[in-house]
Amino acid sequence: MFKKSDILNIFSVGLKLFLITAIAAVILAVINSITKPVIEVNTYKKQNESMQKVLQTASSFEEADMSALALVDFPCAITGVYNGYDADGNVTGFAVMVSSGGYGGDVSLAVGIDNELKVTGIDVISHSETPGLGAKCVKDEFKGQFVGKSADIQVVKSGAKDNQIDAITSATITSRAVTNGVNTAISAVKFIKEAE
Amino acid sequence: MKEKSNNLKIFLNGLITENPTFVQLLGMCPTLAVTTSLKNGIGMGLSATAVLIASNALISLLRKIIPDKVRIAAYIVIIAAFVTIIEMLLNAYLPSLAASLGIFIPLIVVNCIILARAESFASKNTVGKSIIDGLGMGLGFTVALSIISGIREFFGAGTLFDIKIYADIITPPSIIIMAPGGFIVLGIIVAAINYITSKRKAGDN
Amino acid sequence: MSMVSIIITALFTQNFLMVKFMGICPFLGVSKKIDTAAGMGMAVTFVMAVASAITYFANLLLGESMQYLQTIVFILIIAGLVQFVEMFVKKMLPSLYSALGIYLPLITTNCAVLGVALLNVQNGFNFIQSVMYGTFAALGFTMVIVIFAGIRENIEEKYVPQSFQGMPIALITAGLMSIAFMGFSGFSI
Amino acid sequence: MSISVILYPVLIVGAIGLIFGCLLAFASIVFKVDTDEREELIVSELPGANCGACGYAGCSAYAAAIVNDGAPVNACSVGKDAVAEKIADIMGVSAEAVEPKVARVMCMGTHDVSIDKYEYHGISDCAAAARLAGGAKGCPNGCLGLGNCVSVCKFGAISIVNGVAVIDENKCTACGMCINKCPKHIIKFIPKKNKVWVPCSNNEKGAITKQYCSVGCLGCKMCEKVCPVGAVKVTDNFASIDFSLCINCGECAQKCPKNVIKTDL
Repeated sequence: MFKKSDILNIFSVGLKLFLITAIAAVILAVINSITKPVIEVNTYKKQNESMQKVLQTASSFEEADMSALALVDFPCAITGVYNGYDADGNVTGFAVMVSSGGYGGDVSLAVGIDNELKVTGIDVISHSETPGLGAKCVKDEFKGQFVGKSADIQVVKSGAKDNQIDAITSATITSRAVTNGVNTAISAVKFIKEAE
Repeated sequence: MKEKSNNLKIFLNGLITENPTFVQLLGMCPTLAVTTSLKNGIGMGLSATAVLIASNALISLLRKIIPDKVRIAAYIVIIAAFVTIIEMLLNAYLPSLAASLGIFIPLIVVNCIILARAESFASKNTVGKSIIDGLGMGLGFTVALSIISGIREFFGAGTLFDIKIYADIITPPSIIIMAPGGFIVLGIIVAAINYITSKRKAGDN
Repeated sequence: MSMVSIIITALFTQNFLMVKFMGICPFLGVSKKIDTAAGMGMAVTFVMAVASAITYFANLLLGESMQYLQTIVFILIIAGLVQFVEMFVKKMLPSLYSALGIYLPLITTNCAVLGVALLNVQNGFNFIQSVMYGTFAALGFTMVIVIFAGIRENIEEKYVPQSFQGMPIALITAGLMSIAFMGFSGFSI
Repeated sequence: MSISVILYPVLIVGAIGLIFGCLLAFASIVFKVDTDEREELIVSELPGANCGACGYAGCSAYAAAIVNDGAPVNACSVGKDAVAEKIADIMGVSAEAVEPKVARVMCMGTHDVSIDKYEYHGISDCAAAARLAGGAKGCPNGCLGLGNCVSVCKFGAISIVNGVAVIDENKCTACGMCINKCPKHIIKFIPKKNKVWVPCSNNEKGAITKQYCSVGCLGCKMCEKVCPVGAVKVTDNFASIDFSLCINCGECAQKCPKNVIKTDL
């Protein structure tokens, strides 16, 4: 049932599509290898900036050893822990990268913690919370509440006392997600300090 | 002269008479989801326009070579390649815009406008006309997106281009920014356009 | 994510149409009558299930270094798959084609199918989870489009102001439906 | 930029392209279905946006509907009149000259000639009544007379006379809304030129039909025998006329023992 011209036709069509896809792949591969380093630099710079913001006392950061955390099951995923060193090289605190499940998707945070396990500052690196509601977690009046707090911070609707913070109005899921992230970061640092 | 007016007609056709968002109601996925702020709306519109022009041009260039049986597959490969290139460039050189456009950059590939224009226009006309059509449709899409996102951002978040207007005075109804707002605002705009065109048509005859 | 929570998120909390805004073009276009809407739903379910399966393997093939090729490979597979299935069903099962096949060319330009493939990768699902998520996301799509078609059929007979007839009233109805779906948000098992 | 960084993507994407290219070409030969070439012509005219605004599931479905079951040529809201003209030339029919037809109710079982199974006091809606054992009327295919078709008819062409819907020929614009709305599906389109039709769709045996309706068709086939052009056929116990063959002679109406067949001569 296959005439010679049919087979020829099949291969010619197949070859044409192969050519189009192959050329597209080449262009993509070339551009990817050019832009890949630039993107890596961008993400590293962005991360460094936010670490700087959350741990003002430190000027340079170095990856801390996270072996102690491997066996502990934390509520939120920890993507990185960095020691913060000040100008003359002693450790002033830690910057912890943590990501916790928010309302619209993952909220990734940078949490600065000093040696007395107090929060020095937090910064939201990326989120997909609802604009106008959950998205308010990037604002300073919400983030500021965490500064100076220590382990297991609670979220309350309003009138927060000592170790509590006020949730963003009608965005309790996001507020709880951020708080869980911060609590996880503090407990992670506690484990690392005990392991030393 | 006839050539000139013909091109202008194609351009205006994309911009007003057959506006992809308000008249043809194509490209609904990004239109409803990304238009939460004017910055996003314009960003999305312009990146879609860039892809639309580039893909229209290349597809009309290759229209004789692409066999009809794999027509859709070939067009989608070309569009997908352009979208990935734009995605890489955006991530490398404009990271802030890339963060806010999120998952919608890859979804430009299946944005019905681009494939619809590729199939109904670019595959049948010369490169020059296709580029103009791409530009017209792209700008029509961008204008439509900006109108919708402007209204939604102003009423829903009380800001415009992230500049606070009445956001602190009264808390704006954030439902307009959320999912349902997109549908309702677009529905009202299309109704208004129907009303205007029917008034204008009544005025003509 | 456990199986049940995948089903619940795919059907309700992250419904592809009402919350994630994917697949709106066919949702508005093909929802004039319940039977065409149901046909579209079934076709989308079939394609999304098969596409989730195949794109899972394609992603394994790409591995870590070539993640940037995801979009082009996925969409190529979906387009090729849909066109092949359409020809196959048109020839081999004409009765099925008359009910289901005519929607297949529409599905290549459906944001939901590529969306589910990309989300499977982003959520890091294994094979079974991907197929489950693809199938139930499509069932969520079908559920919403059939309900919407039912409402639109009813609106057809009621009085609607002249400039609101057709698409505007459909859009506003969809808006009200998505308010209802917001009731599911933040609900998880 | 080592070679493998370029080579692997080209191989993978190219291979997938090649596989699908051959597969689709192979499929288009093996699965060749001879469609009406007018359909392809129409699809090429349509904008190809597959938006579904014409009420069909995309352009190819709409083209098939035009060619096979005579869908209106001007339903494409995107292409508007420009596309409508082109399709009309392809189909060789002028955009408006569709054969005029009128909707008629296939039942005459008014209260005085038919008996009810039970007294119905529910909501006055045919669809609701039809759910209760097929409605109050004795005949399973009879008109329930609760006015769903009346409420849906935008032209006021339908009225309920003594428990049965009657359609006024002059006001009816053949929009078809009543046909979809009737839960018993007994409203049918009949070309205006046909003056003879069988207003009954009872598919039960004559002996049973007699028990609950005195104007029901018993399927006695008298009309089938006497029709000069063989236009009348009795299928599942009731007569139906092929309107393309019928010459409006009215023979069947005279011979029908229960004078069920209605004429408008």
